[in-house]
Amino acid sequence: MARMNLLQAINSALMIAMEENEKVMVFGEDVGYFGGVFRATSNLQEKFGRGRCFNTPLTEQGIIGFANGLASHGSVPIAEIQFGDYIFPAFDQIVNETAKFRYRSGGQFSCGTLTIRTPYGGGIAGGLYHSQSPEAFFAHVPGMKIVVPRNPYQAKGLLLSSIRDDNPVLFMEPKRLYRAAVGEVPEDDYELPLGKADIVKEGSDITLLAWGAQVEVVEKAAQKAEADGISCEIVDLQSILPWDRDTVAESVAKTGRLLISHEAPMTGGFAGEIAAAIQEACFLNLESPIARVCGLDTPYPLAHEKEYMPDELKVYEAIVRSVNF
Amino acid sequence: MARMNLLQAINSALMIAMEENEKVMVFGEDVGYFGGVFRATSNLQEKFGRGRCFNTPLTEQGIIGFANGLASHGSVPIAEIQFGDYIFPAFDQIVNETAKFRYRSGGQFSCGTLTIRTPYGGGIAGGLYHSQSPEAFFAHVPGMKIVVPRNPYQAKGLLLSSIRDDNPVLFMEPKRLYRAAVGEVPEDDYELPLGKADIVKEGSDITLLAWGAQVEVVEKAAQKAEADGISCEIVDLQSILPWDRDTVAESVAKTGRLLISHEAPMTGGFAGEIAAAIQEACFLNLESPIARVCGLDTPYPLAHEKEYMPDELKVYEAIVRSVNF
Amino acid sequence: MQDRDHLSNVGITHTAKIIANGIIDIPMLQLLQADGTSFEEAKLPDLDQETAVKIYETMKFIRVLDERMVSAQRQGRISFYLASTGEEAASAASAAALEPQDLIMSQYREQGALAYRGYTTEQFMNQMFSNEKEANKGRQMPIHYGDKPLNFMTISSPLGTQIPQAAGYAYGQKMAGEDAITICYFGEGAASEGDFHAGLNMAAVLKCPAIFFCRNNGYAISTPSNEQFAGDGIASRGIGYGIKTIRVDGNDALAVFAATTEARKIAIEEQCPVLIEAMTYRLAAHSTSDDPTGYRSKDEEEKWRQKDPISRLRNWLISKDWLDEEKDVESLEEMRQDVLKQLKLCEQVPVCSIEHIVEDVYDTPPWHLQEQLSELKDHIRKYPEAYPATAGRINNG
Amino acid sequence: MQDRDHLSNVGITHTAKIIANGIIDIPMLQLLQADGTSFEEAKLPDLDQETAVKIYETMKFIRVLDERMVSAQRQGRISFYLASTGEEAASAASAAALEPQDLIMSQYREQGALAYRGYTTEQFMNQMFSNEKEANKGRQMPIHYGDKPLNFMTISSPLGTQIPQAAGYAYGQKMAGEDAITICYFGEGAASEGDFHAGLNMAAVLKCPAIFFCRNNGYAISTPSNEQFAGDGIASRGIGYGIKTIRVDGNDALAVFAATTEARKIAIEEQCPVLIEAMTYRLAAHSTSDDPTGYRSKDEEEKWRQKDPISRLRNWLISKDWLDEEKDVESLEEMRQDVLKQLKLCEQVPVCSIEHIVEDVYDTPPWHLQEQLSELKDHIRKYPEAYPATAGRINNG
Ligand SMILES: Cc1ncc(C[n+]2csc(CCOP(=O)(O)OP(=O)(O)O)c2C)c(N)n1
Ligand SMILES: Cc1ncc(C[n+]2csc(CCOP(=O)(O)OP(=O)(O)O)c2C)c(N)n1
Ligand SMILES: [Mg+2]
Ligand SMILES: [Mg+2]
Repeated sequence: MARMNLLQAINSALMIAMEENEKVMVFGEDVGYFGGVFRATSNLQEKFGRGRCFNTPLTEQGIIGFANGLASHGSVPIAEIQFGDYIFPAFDQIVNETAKFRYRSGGQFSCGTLTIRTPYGGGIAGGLYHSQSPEAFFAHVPGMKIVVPRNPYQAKGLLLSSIRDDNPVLFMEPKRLYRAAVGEVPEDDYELPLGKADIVKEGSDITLLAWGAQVEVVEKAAQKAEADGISCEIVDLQSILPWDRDTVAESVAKTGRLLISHEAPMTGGFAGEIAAAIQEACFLNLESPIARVCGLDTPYPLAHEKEYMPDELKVYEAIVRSVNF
Repeated sequence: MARMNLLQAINSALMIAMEENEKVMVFGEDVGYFGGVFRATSNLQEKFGRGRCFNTPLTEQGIIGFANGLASHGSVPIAEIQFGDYIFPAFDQIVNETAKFRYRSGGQFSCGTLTIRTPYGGGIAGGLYHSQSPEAFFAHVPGMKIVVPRNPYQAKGLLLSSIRDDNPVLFMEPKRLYRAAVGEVPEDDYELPLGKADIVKEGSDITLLAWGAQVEVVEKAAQKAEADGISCEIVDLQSILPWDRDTVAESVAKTGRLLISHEAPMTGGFAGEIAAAIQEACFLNLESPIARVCGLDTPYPLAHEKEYMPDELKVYEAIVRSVNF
Repeated sequence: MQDRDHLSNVGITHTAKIIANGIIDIPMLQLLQADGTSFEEAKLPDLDQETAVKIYETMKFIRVLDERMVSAQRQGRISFYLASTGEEAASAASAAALEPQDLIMSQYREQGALAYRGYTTEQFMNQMFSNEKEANKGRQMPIHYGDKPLNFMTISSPLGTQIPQAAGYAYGQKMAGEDAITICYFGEGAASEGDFHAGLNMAAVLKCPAIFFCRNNGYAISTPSNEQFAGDGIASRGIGYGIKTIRVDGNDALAVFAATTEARKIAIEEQCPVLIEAMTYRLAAHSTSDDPTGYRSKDEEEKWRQKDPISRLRNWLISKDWLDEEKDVESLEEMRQDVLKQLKLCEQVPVCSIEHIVEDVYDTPPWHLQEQLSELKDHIRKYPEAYPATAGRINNG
Repeated sequence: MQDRDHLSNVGITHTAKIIANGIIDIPMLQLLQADGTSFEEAKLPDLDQETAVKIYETMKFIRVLDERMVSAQRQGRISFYLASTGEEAASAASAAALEPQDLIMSQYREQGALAYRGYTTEQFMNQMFSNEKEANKGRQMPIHYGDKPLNFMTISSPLGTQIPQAAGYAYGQKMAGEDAITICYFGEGAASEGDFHAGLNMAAVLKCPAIFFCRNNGYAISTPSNEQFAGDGIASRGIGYGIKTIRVDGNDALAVFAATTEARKIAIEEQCPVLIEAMTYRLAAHSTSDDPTGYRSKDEEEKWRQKDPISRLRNWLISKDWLDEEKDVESLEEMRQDVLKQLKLCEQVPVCSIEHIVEDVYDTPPWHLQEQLSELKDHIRKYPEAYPATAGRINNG
């Protein structure tokens, strides 16, 4: 075990994957010699050469197009999109190509070996274009897996699983926690299962569901609520697609209440999908409406970032409202 | 009044808009001399000249980028994307640019005059890439409006409103109905309001909610259910964003049940958002879980299209299940 | 850290002269005249009789297939077709210059390349009837061929997406030390997509052993090439990317073969991309959904019919005594019979059983797809008459 | 229907010669030598003293602003900054060649163009403090300027998106019969985006009166231009699009002015696009988040410091007797004072009131945004200490 921040945990996973399999290649904007603008890919080029870790020209659609081809060849591409906000030029390559490659060819060809890494999320004074949380866009794309870790330990184990999983995975890294989240992480290889939610804390009155950096926020809100005598169960979804409905439903069957929180705008966000599925699965268990505490339905603002965010106070208020329904 | 099919109704709206305002320009792939692959833009170039109705090079990101610039200049662009399946290369221009133009500039500049027209939907043996219903992707984009007509009359009135509305509108045309849907349409100018759902048929036992070509499907299912003595209220949402929550909630408060049906894959589809919002608004009214009858969570298949579709039989079955819950 | 100087190769001028279009003229390689005799100055490629005849037979076969399937579509037997009439040399002769281990990524009008590789009439038919014998399991519209054993990547409809993919695939071949390249076909229309720019630039920078083969056939559906670009075709763009480039007469099978042979040699030896622009003409309608009389004249088409690549090659073969005219007529008839026979056989083959609807989305169907399948099967069992294609074979799983 | 012939301008060859890189060499226009004297053969542009001095003063001001704001960022007074050190001539001198009615679309390193247009120190500061006095309402990060009265389009971070937008805007100007063009700035890195390809090609085909101005400063963050493209810079791509093109020394204000003047003339008179590639060097770090010592040498930077565009122009002005050296030093100090003063004033200005959070998403806030605002206001009223920037001024609406 070693103390690592989230970036170091990711770097450690990349090192292990590249050492283990020479087909693994890491590329994207500035990931080469420089090691990435956040330094997640530090030392990879030095260690594995320019052939296996390299800068690409500045074109996200090109990066993912190239990665799709490389994956279909049987290589194992790990493509970085510098910010989640800049993944949209690659949307067609992901939605129409990556995700549909296997299906359209009857399993003859696939992009199963592909992993796309990208930092996402706000709270860093980044405004419209360095703060977005685009997971819901990809949650509507059959064929993709989406994974979001909440801390260094999850990050390393989930990233290793994502790289080795034979399906294309979008791996979203909460950049607010890159250096802020520090924890014990095994230096060796380990995996954490995809598609499984993690019960962070058990409780009996309400289930709080979040992922990535937002888990910390609901944890703080839960502490506040516990001081009022409300017992919160906290679930980290971890995988957005496919998501672990059964674990969530079991929790809600027990607590009778559900609150979902994410930073992305409410309308069309993934909380909507969860709420729809859980009201169906737990119709007779629910004691109050499923609550969503999310970003506002506006672009992500700068000067009003604090007001925009679904912070612990807003989550706390929603817990209280739900319990007092 | 004249009998028109859906294409003719759209053509008529375009004619009126171009006659009225010389700033209106229509462009896209093959929309010029040829009049579009579906012929929605027939005769526009002939009538208004190549400057105002023209072919573009084959680049969707370019078409929308160009349209954004033209809109921000104060012209009134109506851009066609040949198939909804090919809108994804323009995703960045729509999500990061069109939708955020006004907000990021504090209202100094905007793409408010832009209308994007695109045919969408299945049932035409189109397989993966001529069948998609991408509305949910855009429903998560604050700043956009999304409109889907169900028949020629709605198409003309809603399109004229969309063109004149001072917000960017994605206008999605159910291509299965282009020639199949025929009805009485005023030859003159008229508008139908954006953001308003339309109660197609009143009923008391369950609310059936759909949009575009799917309205016809739920209508057929409703007929079958009525034969069993189940009274169905049918609501056509018409505007996906912003959507008319109050009309839907009022209907559900009355009927106590809601079924939502769309062709797009279930997970992450817009039915999820509606279900989430309505379970909150109508928690105490709901007598059974909100049901979703949607496309499967797969790419849109060809050989199994019939099995994939949320057809009237599937909707009917879900109505019965909901009422017998 | 080595110092960089991005001006090291830049010359200096002191006069503000704007460079206009036309400073480079990229000529078109032509070896055969319209009547099939070769130009005097022409240096013909090293092409043996067997290969030459195979190219010719492939082109002939494709012409037969195209004609037959356009009719089949009109008869309502298949839903869609897309012919390559007039462009057969571009795809067949380029494929002939490749090795079997080279990967082919095609746009959709390169049935000639596929047939050259050995895709059988039956395989063509199975794909077009999207039946259960087809390797792609009938998931896409007709003409979206794909066959792994033949190293022919399954076609996808969104235009241009295969261009950066080809760069990536070729990079994989290079890193794996394979003696193989990737060829990527696309139209001059698709070359307007952003993916074209991304793909060619990446291939140049990352030195990917790929041939980018543009069929410039003058049209993208109804859009003529002068509304598609304002420069000197697609070839002139190669220069901007620093990619070795050649323009060739796409209706001249020998020229196409020569150019592609040379391009493959460079791609392998120098491990770098090469761009080929083949000038041709889409004599066919864009597809069976299209009617070109709406946007071009019969006269214009007629001029190009005179440049038919098949008769041009035939004449040359005859002049070389490599082709027997009588046998040629016989084999045409045989091809027609074969196509008709397979058409009739394959249209009888059922589509895949319903389980396949959720397969290949992921490596294995996750819980939600299993749930959806099981509901769907229950539903089909309840209403078998509504789902005739699958109800008959539904299992009890 | 006129017959088309897409081969009408194509020459013929009978030898399979692959065209390699380097067949065209695009020279770089240079008028001033490094010491500020002009080349003998150079034909200098028609540039009056007033304009020349204004260009110079703008460059000087930007240098001062950049230095001050980089420090301000280090002090934690602003969150982010991005300097244009070494590249001031490219933006200031090009803007000087335009008319006020021309629209400027910039990438983010063109504060010189904005200052030349008359954006005040106070406006710069208001933007960087995202306060309520700023025209964009503080919605974006520092340096995302935009000002409608100055015809300077609000900057957006996603790279390259403004390129097809510029084509569209220029098309609008043309259709409206305006005596105006659009200039679109971007870096050589951004030119790798698909939007670059789409934008330039559309501008060429649709004959849009726009200047596409590429600052090739050798780097895109850490990525040197030889990992960005393999061709002859960005200028060589213009040929491929059939766009008139010129390459210019971006550190030579006179050359930039001359090239842009000529480009604007062509764009207006011929109603067509022109591409300018200005060769320069990013002496600054990419932004305050960047540390270039991680990827390039001090030596390399030093070489470029010797080519400083400001001293080059200063020397020329002095040689023309258009600049008083003493006053030059004084005005530098005045600029510094002015910047410091405005910095101190503007950092006190509050941000917009909370109502603005839902404005400008649509023309008017729809029901769901009204609902969200009203809940938010209730929440802030309940926890005012948690939202100090807005709680103090919350109204009771
Ligand atoms: C991204 C995308 N946009 C639009 C289309 C619709 N479309 C299909 S073929 C075609 C024209 C292609 O022209 P070209 O590339 O020149 O090839 P050709 O048909 O001439 O062989 C268009 C616009 C598509 N398939 N994909
Ligand atoms: C679409 C997109 N991808 C990535 C980025 C992150 N990014 C910001 S600036 C930059 C480098 C730009 O280089 P260049 O265009 O050469 O301009 P310069 O900074 O040299 O002036 C990158 C990669 C972005 N802003 N937008
Ligand atoms: Mg073509
Ligand atoms: Mg640069």
